[in-house]
Amino acid sequence: MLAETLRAKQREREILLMTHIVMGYPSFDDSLRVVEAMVEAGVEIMELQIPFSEPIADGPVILHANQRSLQAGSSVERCLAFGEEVAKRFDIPFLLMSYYNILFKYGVDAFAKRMAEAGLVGAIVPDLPPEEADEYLAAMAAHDLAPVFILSPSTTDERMARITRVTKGLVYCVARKGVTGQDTSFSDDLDSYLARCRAATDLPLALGFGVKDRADVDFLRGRADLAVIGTQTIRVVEEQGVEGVKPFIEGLRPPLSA
Amino acid sequence: MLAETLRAKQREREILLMTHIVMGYPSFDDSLRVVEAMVEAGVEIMELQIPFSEPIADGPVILHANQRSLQAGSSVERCLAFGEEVAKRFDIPFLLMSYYNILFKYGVDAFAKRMAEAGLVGAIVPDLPPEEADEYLAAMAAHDLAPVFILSPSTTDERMARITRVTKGLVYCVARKGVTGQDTSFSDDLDSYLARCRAATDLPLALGFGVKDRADVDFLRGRADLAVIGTQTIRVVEEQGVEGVKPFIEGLRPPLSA
Amino acid sequence: MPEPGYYGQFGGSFIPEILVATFEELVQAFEQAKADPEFWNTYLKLMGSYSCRPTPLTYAENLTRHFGGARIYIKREDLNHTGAHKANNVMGQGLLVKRMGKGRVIAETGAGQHGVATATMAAKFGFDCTIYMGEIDVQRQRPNVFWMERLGATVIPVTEGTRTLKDAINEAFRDWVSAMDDTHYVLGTACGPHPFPEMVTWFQSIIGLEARRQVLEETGQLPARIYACVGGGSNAMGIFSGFLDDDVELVGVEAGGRGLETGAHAARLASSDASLGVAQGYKTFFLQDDDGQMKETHSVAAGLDYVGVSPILSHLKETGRVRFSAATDTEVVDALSLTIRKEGLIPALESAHGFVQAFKEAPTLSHDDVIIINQSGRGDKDIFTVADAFEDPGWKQFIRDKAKEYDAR
Amino acid sequence: MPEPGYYGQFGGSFIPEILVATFEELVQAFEQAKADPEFWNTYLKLMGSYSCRPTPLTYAENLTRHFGGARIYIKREDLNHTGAHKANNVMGQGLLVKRMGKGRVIAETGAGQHGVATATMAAKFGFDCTIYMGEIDVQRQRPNVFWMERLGATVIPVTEGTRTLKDAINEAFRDWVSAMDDTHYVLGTACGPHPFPEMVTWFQSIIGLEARRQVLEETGQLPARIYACVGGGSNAMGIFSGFLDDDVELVGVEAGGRGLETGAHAARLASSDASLGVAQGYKTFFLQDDDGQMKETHSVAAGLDYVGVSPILSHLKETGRVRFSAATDTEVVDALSLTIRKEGLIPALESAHGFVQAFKEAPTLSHDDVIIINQSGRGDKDIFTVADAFEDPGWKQFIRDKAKEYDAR
Ligand SMILES: Cc1ncc(COP(=O)(O)O)c(C=O)c1O
Ligand SMILES: Cc1ncc(COP(=O)(O)O)c(C=O)c1O
Repeated sequence: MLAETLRAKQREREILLMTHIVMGYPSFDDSLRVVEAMVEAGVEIMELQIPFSEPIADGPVILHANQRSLQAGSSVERCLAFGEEVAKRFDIPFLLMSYYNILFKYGVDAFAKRMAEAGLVGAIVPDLPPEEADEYLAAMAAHDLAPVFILSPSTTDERMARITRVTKGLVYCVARKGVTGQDTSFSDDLDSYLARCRAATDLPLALGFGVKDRADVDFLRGRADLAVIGTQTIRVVEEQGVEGVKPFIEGLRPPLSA
Repeated sequence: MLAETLRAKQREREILLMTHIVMGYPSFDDSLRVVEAMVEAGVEIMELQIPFSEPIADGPVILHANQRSLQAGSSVERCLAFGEEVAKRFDIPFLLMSYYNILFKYGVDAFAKRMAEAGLVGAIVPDLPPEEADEYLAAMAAHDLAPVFILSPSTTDERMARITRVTKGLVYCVARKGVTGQDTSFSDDLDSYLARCRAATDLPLALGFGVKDRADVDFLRGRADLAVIGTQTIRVVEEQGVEGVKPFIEGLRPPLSA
Repeated sequence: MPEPGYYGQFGGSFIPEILVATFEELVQAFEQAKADPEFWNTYLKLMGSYSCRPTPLTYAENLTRHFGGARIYIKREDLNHTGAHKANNVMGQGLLVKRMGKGRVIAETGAGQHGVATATMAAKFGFDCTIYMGEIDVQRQRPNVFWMERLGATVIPVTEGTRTLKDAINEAFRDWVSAMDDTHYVLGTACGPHPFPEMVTWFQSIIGLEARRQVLEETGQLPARIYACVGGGSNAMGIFSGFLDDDVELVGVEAGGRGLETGAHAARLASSDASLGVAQGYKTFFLQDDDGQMKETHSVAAGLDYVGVSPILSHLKETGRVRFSAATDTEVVDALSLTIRKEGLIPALESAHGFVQAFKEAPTLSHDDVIIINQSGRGDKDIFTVADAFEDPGWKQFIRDKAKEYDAR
Repeated sequence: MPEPGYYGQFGGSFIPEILVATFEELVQAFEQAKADPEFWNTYLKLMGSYSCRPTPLTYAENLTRHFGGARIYIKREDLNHTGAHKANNVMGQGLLVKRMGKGRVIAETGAGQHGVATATMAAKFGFDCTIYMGEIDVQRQRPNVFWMERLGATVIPVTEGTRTLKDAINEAFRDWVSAMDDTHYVLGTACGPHPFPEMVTWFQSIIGLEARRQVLEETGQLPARIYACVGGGSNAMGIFSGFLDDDVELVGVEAGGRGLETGAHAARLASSDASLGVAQGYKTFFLQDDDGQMKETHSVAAGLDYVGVSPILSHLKETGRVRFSAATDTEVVDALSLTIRKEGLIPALESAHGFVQAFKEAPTLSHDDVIIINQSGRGDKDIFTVADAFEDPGWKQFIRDKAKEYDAR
């Protein structure tokens, strides 16, 4: 379902944008305004991260946002309520993103049920490999949610097949080694990696880690289906305030009418 | 010769006094005035200590005097000159007291020669047991000086015999374990120890370590031939100045005319 | 048939996809090393010639007399090179790194003990070395930072989170996902994703193998009980390994901190404050809130001050094979004090936790019984902490004078 | 036929009469112990179960490669309990004290190493213990004072003289002459009146006996040269003892301090500044002035900062059996630094003196040659001195912060 939604949008735009926020950073009010600005700027899909105290796969910028959000008192329940609010208010699909312990402590099935009720469409759990995901897959399936798994350049073809078999909605392809928020060199290596991903699945491919400006997005056109803007929007908010978000996002692609 | 001198003095006084100073403490001028006061107060014989940086057999008071004298710049040569001066000026016998290294560095024979020239009558070297003393004994004999050795309560009868065999002038009996300057309990134990010393030699017995007042001296009368006043005169000088010396010494025995 | 890396419901490997290939390589290298008797021989030889293995099993005659019960023996991991059992693990992993052909190692450290051990191993093997250490620990454990730097390691203070051990672990993972081609992450305890719990336990099992041989040689009998402190669980698993199949009671002692009732502790298995969770790559009991966020922990012993615990120990708790208790900071300082005075041994604050429980139980056993305490490390590395715990005025004056001396220059 | 206690013209027993009986008793007890093979066995057993003997002989592969000459082996006395070879001596004397039925021990200490070792032995054997330590050393070496006190010893600061090691020795003698009935003076090195030089050497010879066996086992050959630092001379005599009858060159390395030409050093045998003298109960080379007063000495390593030297070494210098050299403070810090980085070993500042000379000579030897350096102790005890030597700013800031923390409370 999510996959179809995205494919439909791709009829208008060759490359889609998926953006990311850490809920409650710097505040839930700001988070809401950021989502609003992103939707207005034409973002096709968003990841909403529930902060976790041990975000091992995130780089310093998102890590910091996780910590501040928690310090400001954000709870899992508050984040889910926020997800529900934006899902009702804005007409794009929203994915939850968090570490597995958040789901596990909540109860994986209860968590999925709550997500579905909230109108969220799926989840990305970066520390949950398919091998450990039986319970999660069952819960996501039971509630018609898309479990989005991750591929990396070091993932073998065999393993890509295995991972994409259980993935729904889209496949998240990390561009390189490392954590979120570092520069990625968009090069031939990336090309052949994305070709391998493409061969493994018919699902839309979202490329993440290090996409930060129009040049990067241009490069991805024709190679990936979605460009994921994570760390860079947090930086924009930190440097220019919420006002900076819309122009930044709009600047990533040529205007629709063009 | 020294022994005879002392025996002769004992005809006037049952118990003789041997006093002790550290040369150059607090200054050579003061040392001279202390000697003067002691001689005037009737002391029969004196020990002049050449300070040494490592006086292991001395307690805190004399140790301190050694250190201060050295810090004030006293040299072995200056001490020997001082000895010569007092030996010429005052009509009592003077013994040198020091640790063996002072003699050894000077050259043991040269040292003895210099002592003899200076008019000193003998020496006490507390860290030189007879077993190590061949060279010293030869030098002292060659220059007609009295090597005064020490007995202690833990010295066996056999060893007492051996030590007194090489001793000349007088025998120095330490009253107890420990270093100079601590209290000694003048008791029956002391009595039997002194009896053992007496049995070992015909030489006059000087009892040292802890003799500090008239009661102590009274106790020794008839038991020893000389009472050694060491630490206590240094204390008197420190507390009352040189002026205190004469009254202190005079108070140790009944007046001669009595 | 449990999956590899699982101990009952505990363990597993919850890692970002980017690390999967690295872990596969590591698992393979480890399996090959285990299957190759030459590897273990090389390891034994290294530990015998570079560290001081076998470490002695010391009869604590005075403590035995003092408590008037069981005969107390102490396994002397404090005599290892760098002063703790951590050496066993790092040297073992060092050999594995050589086998894998990598040239750089990274590690987390809390107390600094594992950091110094890793930096030492790196110097010996000629590896580049980066150590992650919470900013607070960098401040508290400066002596160890100093030595790590002298050993050629780069020490990176971690300024996020609670700025202590768990955050250093996160940071090490972040480094690793960026540099796994040439880098091995030398995890310091029997925690983390598979194969770390098993691998660290394997290297540390040298303690238990020696101890079993030694206690039989020395006393002709097996011990009634064995006590070991539990931070991540590596020294405990190390000594327990030698006795799992024996009729020997195994006792793990966690940090009771200011008392279990205060919440300021690090007792994951001895208190009911912890719950099952998944973090830092593995599933075990964590001290976490209802949302699954990790809590701050407390212990006088930096090396026990950690939110998780070895999944193997969680399993052994669940099966009842290992009993757990906790020792408070105050009890620890008292036991340390007594051990120093009675035996001339200075256990690390961590190790002293094991002593506390042993001292409570020794009088209730008979002189026919033998007990072993694992002295995982030496305490003289902890002088800043120990002097503070004893509130030593002479020490404080010394530090003040030293500071003045530095200010004057 | 030389008198007992004499080594050529050196040695002897220049003691106050009051101590003669005590020394006779000690000589007798020592002679009996030497004649009784059970005594040595008990000693070996104690050192094997309480300390970590035999200590390893470690091949320094990286240093060997670095210097490209002789193969460098390191005898690891740093792995002893309490961190230095001092343990060998004190535990041996402890057994002797038990044999003599005494209940109290006293000792001098400079760096604090021997004081901690003695206090440890006293705790283990249940003896009362008093340690004399120069006031300046008490200030400089506070960590060791702290541990001695924790071990139950009374530490008495010596306020006379240079307020360092030699004055502590004098003070210990003063205590002894007052209390010899129940007290044994545990002299810390191969100096002092007979039987100390011989007795301390005997206990320390365990180093050389082990090293000889180990080097033959490991390399099949005897070493070309052996290097050891020389303070009083006990660790040097300890390792040399095993090779005196072999065709092995023995090299003692003294403290060159700020350079022999500056006078600020402690080189008694490697410089021409010392002369024959008699002090502290024995005859040897002393750093003294023309009057026979002892001079102030200087070394970055407190344990080498002493005016006298073992009479046995003076004799071995005179016979040409041992060669002597000196290492300056700067050379020592450099050698320490290199050794830490290349091998992950942290020699004590004292021990690092031996490394300096070995590093100078290793390149001139062939790879067929083996040399051994005696690493008499570990350097982490010296952090205050080492951090100062390295002028480490992070360390200074840490101390300042710590002082502020104490002021605030
Ligand atoms: C001496 C010592 N013991 C114990 C521990 C705790 O670790 P583990 O439970 O892995 O043995 C540490 C950790 O730093 C330590 O330094
Ligand atoms: C580690 C170490 N090495 C050497 C020495 C010097 O003593 P010796 O020459 O007796 O071995 C000391 C003395 O404190 C020491 O602590």
